[in-house]
Amino acid sequence: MITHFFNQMPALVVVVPMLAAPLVVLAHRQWAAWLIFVGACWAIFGMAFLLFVEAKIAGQVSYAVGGWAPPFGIQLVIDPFNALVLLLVTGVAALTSLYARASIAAEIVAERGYLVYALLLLCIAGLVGITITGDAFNLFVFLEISSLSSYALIAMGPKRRALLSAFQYLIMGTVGGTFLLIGIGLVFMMTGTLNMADLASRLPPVADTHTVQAALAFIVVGLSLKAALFPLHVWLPNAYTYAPSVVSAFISATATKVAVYAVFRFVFTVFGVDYAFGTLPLGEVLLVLSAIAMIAASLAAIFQTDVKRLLAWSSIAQMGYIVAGFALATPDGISAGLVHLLNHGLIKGALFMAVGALFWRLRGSSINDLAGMGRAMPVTSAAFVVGGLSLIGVPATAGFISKWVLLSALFEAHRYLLVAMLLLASLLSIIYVGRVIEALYFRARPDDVTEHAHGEAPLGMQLATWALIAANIAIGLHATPELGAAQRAAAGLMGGGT
Amino acid sequence: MMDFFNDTVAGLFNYWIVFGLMMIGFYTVIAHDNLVKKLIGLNVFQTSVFILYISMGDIRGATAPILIDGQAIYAHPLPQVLILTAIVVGVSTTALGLALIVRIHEAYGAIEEDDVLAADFATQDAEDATEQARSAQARATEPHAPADADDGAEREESRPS
Amino acid sequence: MSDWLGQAIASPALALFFAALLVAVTPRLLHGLWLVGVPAAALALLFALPEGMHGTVSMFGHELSTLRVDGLSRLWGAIFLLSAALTGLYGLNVKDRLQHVASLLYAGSAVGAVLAGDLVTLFLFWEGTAISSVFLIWARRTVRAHIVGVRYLIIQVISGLLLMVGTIIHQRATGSIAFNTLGLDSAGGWLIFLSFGIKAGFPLLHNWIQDAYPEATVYGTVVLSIFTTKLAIYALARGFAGTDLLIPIGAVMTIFPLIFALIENDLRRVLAYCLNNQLGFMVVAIGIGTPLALNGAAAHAVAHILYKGLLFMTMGAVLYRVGTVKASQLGGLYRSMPATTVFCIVGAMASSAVPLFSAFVSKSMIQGALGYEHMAVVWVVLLVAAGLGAIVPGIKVPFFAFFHRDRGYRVKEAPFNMQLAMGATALLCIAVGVFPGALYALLPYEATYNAYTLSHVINQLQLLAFAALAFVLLYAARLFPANVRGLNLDTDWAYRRALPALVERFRQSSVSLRARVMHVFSRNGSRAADWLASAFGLGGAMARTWTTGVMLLWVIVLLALYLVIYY
Amino acid sequence: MSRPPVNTPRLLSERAARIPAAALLAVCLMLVGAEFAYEKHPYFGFDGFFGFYALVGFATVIVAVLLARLLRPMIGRHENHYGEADPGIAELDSEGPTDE
Repeated sequence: MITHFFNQMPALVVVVPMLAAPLVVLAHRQWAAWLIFVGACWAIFGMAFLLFVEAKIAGQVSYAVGGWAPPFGIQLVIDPFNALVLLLVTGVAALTSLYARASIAAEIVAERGYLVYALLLLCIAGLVGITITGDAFNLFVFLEISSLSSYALIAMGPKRRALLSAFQYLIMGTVGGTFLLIGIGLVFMMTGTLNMADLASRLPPVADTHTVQAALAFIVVGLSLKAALFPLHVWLPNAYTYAPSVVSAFISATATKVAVYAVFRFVFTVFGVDYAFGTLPLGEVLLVLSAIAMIAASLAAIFQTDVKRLLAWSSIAQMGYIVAGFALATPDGISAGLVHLLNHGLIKGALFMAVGALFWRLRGSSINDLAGMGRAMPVTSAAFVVGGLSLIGVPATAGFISKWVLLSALFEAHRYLLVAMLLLASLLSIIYVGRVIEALYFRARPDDVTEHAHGEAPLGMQLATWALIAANIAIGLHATPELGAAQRAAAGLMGGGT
Repeated sequence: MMDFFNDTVAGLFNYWIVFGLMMIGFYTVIAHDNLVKKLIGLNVFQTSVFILYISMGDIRGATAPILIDGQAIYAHPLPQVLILTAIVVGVSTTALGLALIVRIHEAYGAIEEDDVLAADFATQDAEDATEQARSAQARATEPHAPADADDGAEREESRPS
Repeated sequence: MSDWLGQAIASPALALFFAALLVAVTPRLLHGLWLVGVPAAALALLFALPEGMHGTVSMFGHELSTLRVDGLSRLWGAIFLLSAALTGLYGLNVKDRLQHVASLLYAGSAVGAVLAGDLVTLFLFWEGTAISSVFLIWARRTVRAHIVGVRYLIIQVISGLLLMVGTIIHQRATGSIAFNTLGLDSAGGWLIFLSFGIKAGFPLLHNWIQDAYPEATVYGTVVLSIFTTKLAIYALARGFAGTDLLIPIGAVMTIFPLIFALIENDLRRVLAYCLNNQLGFMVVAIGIGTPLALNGAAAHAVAHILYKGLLFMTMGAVLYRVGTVKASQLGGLYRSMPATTVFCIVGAMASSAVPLFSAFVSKSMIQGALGYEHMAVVWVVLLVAAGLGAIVPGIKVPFFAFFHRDRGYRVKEAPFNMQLAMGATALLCIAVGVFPGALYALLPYEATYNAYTLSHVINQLQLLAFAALAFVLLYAARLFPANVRGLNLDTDWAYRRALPALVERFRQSSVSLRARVMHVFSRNGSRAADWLASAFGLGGAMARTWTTGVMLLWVIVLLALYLVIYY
Repeated sequence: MSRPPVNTPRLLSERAARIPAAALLAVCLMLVGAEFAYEKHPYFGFDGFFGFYALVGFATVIVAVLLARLLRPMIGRHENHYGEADPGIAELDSEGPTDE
């Protein structure tokens, strides 16, 4: 029985949230819906952890969906690379489930609250599916599941601008998804297979054709859209700003990260390092774009008046960091990119959660709204400060570890210009984080809003926020396990891809 | 010349159609302001990809992948299965998009992107102005000279005039 | 795992961090215990630690040695902890928890940095000092303090980033992250040198000191004056002892800040300039690099922390009671604040290196080392600086604050705890001068020196007395620069004026470019025009929502880019 | 609270201030006189000349102060030069209240 459960775990990670979603809709009542949501999220987090351990021991866990052996059936694969991403997605989901109750109760009309849980579950199922699938077309399907649910989630935001943001995201996301579909179709045309491992072995003989080159271009552009890689980022600031707080927190921590994962899953595993970075100059293009992203988006963040939007712009800059790491295509670079992918998920999740808690209290998230909240909500404000420091990359936080390994990798690859860009961007991040901290602690509360602006956020929100903050600090203080895992993953990608 | 025509134009005519549809769809999404038209453009764009898939599964002289006596050659079934899934995705997207358009129309009274954006910009500008005014006010009311209230100073005021 | 815990917990730095936590959560009544008691206990702990490398921690692939106890680090750690206790006492009456937490974190980081056995640990604490100290400036809670704080933080973080990059390069080149003599042979060494140089206030890199220190709170400025710059001196002594380049750099540092100090009106800024000048003495000594010179640098750091801290404390007391430390508004305070006056005079005498006061026994070691090495020019420069140092801060600060023209302030004497702290520091300044043996015994290197030779005492007195005479004559002749309200330009002009002006000019030109682009496109009636035009604005382009069409245009552009590159 | 008149004794301008000044002069003379009483240990040679330290101390201050006086018009600016001064000061014209 137990071994049976273990054997089915890769499928269950996807199936549990997917089946929980209709359950939530059936349950309908707020608390019941929430309980199912919490149960499902923590269940898959637990399974993800077990899978992570299993993948670490065995090197790879493979599961044939429906018993159809790959390459004909759909295969789920958990290797050291995506096990980490899976852990991030399910971990953030588990914490989001704690956070969600109070936040949703405050921001969404009561009758529709359960729908948010259902949509979140679908989104989680989609993201988990993207992460662990070993089948190219299956990846597209999961991508669309997560995308469709996130369009709907964003549209549930309290302001009417959420609607247009969601619609624009829908157009962009669909175009991105369709590009991915075209790309997959083109490689399928050349090889007759959709299994990623099988693709990897069948592509080299036909790699010199324009079809395969075009396929790579379509896949990279399509997924870059989802990953908000500069200059395809424009949907992101609005989407994150106007979405409900819990959605911003979850999506910012996971969705773009998973998309980046998917880009590099294709590039490294399917097309291979030598092809994408040796034969074709993909690395150069990505490095240039990520360098621009770091600076331009950081500059934009400085000018924002809304903290959520500020964080959204900072996310775009940070995506530049992540992609820069991967695009180096060296073992150090990949592991640095992966480390920052995880750390940034934790940082941004924590920051958006903290802002959500402030929003819960204030009904607003402009920097002026936050003035003087350091005294009114000390715990939440402290969480924001620690998260902000991590975002800057202050020692003893996860952000510092990222910065360090990224810089090391860039030095190793002799990319001195990028080093300078990264340093400049981290200076810029001081300015925008500093603006928020200044408002929180060194400005007085405006007189007209004192009546309702006191007292901390509910326990669930604080717990989730601080759990992410604690993860940040834990990684900052003891990064060896994370680095080790990232290095194993990088080694797997470099070795397995070619 | 004829060979070229046969190979590249006539022989690949379905790909040309795919290409044409794709461009038409894309152009519609870019050029039209009306959100419904954008969605239609998106549909055309997606449909072109469906045809691309179907085309690649086709074999000259083959039938549909159904068991028929005496017919040994049939088209590759997998792309068709895939496209069934993709069509589902496309339909869902369209439904969701239309739902959003309905709500946009309720909220803004318009479904032209320019109008909606203009309304958003107006809100945004108003908000920016409010925020700037608030910042300015906060700056003005904040202590410039050190109040030193936090230093607990107990000054006997005796500054010379 | 368990053994590093045991050892790393024994770190005095952690003790201070723990104290910061206690201050944050316990009632105010107990703060005295944490602010004064914990640093004192940590001091005892420091001396209880055996010499050698402790606290080995494994962190992201590096073996860090977080606790290196040897002569040099122990001396620095000791003076840092001692002054942490003294400033804790000085700040006891401050009700603002934030300042206490920040100062303890700051002191802890500084001690941790001094005890760091490798560059990575050094960098970690180096950043710690930057981040924690800025709160002492922001805590003044004025608009200007916030702006100044951001400037300060950016410069500090630049120093940190240089150290980080330098460390990475150094580690790649040598395979080691040990923090020993680094030298200027490699790019990594240069970057680290520059990083230390920023914090040590090298000429042209110095201005953050004078910009930021006078804008912090009463308590904050005292704390700030102690740690960052002296930490940099320690780092230079550890990494770049005997680097010849330091000698001219230090020599310049000893003179030019004093000229600025002569015409500065804000007395805390005067002290900040003088602080810069005293750092020059230490930098020269490190550049010489002989055991005597390094001992001199260490001894002078100790003496300097005490008397400069004392001077900042007295000016803090004045600011606290009067509300200003502008020389043009002060005068005659000796009637109201007699004890503070006495302490200020003690600090001034110690700073001027009057025999029987602390700087006399330390500064003369540096002069002596220069003499033994026959560096005549630098020797004269330092002598000149010492003479001028008798005027600023030696005479200028106490004279204009407490004597001069009575401005009519009738204020209370400084609070008791401030007086206590100033009294204790003043006593230490005298004790070091009278019994130099105790200090010499703590010095890291083997070198004997006796400051109290008859000729040396008389020479020094001659120098100081005639400098004072010159001041009196100049003052009587009304040639001494009057105290005028205003500010003086320094290198900060570059980033406070020139850089913003440049940006503004760029923005202006881009706006006009934008207008031109608009013009061209509006004629053609293209839809993309709006976007292209706004893209040139700095804030505007990025802040606006784009239409879906424009977003998709970018998709096409990128796809085309890929395809073109691939084909 | 008693506020004495603002123009209380200024050093050197009043008789009371002359006493410390005279004392300082006396000390200086004594110190120069002491040159004869002890053996010098010059490092270089030029520092062994009669009254070398006295001369350096005196000349240094004179020269530095004159230099500073030259410097002030070049770098001295109004307190609100960077636009960061406290309100109230910003309105002051550049000739603020001075000593003399």
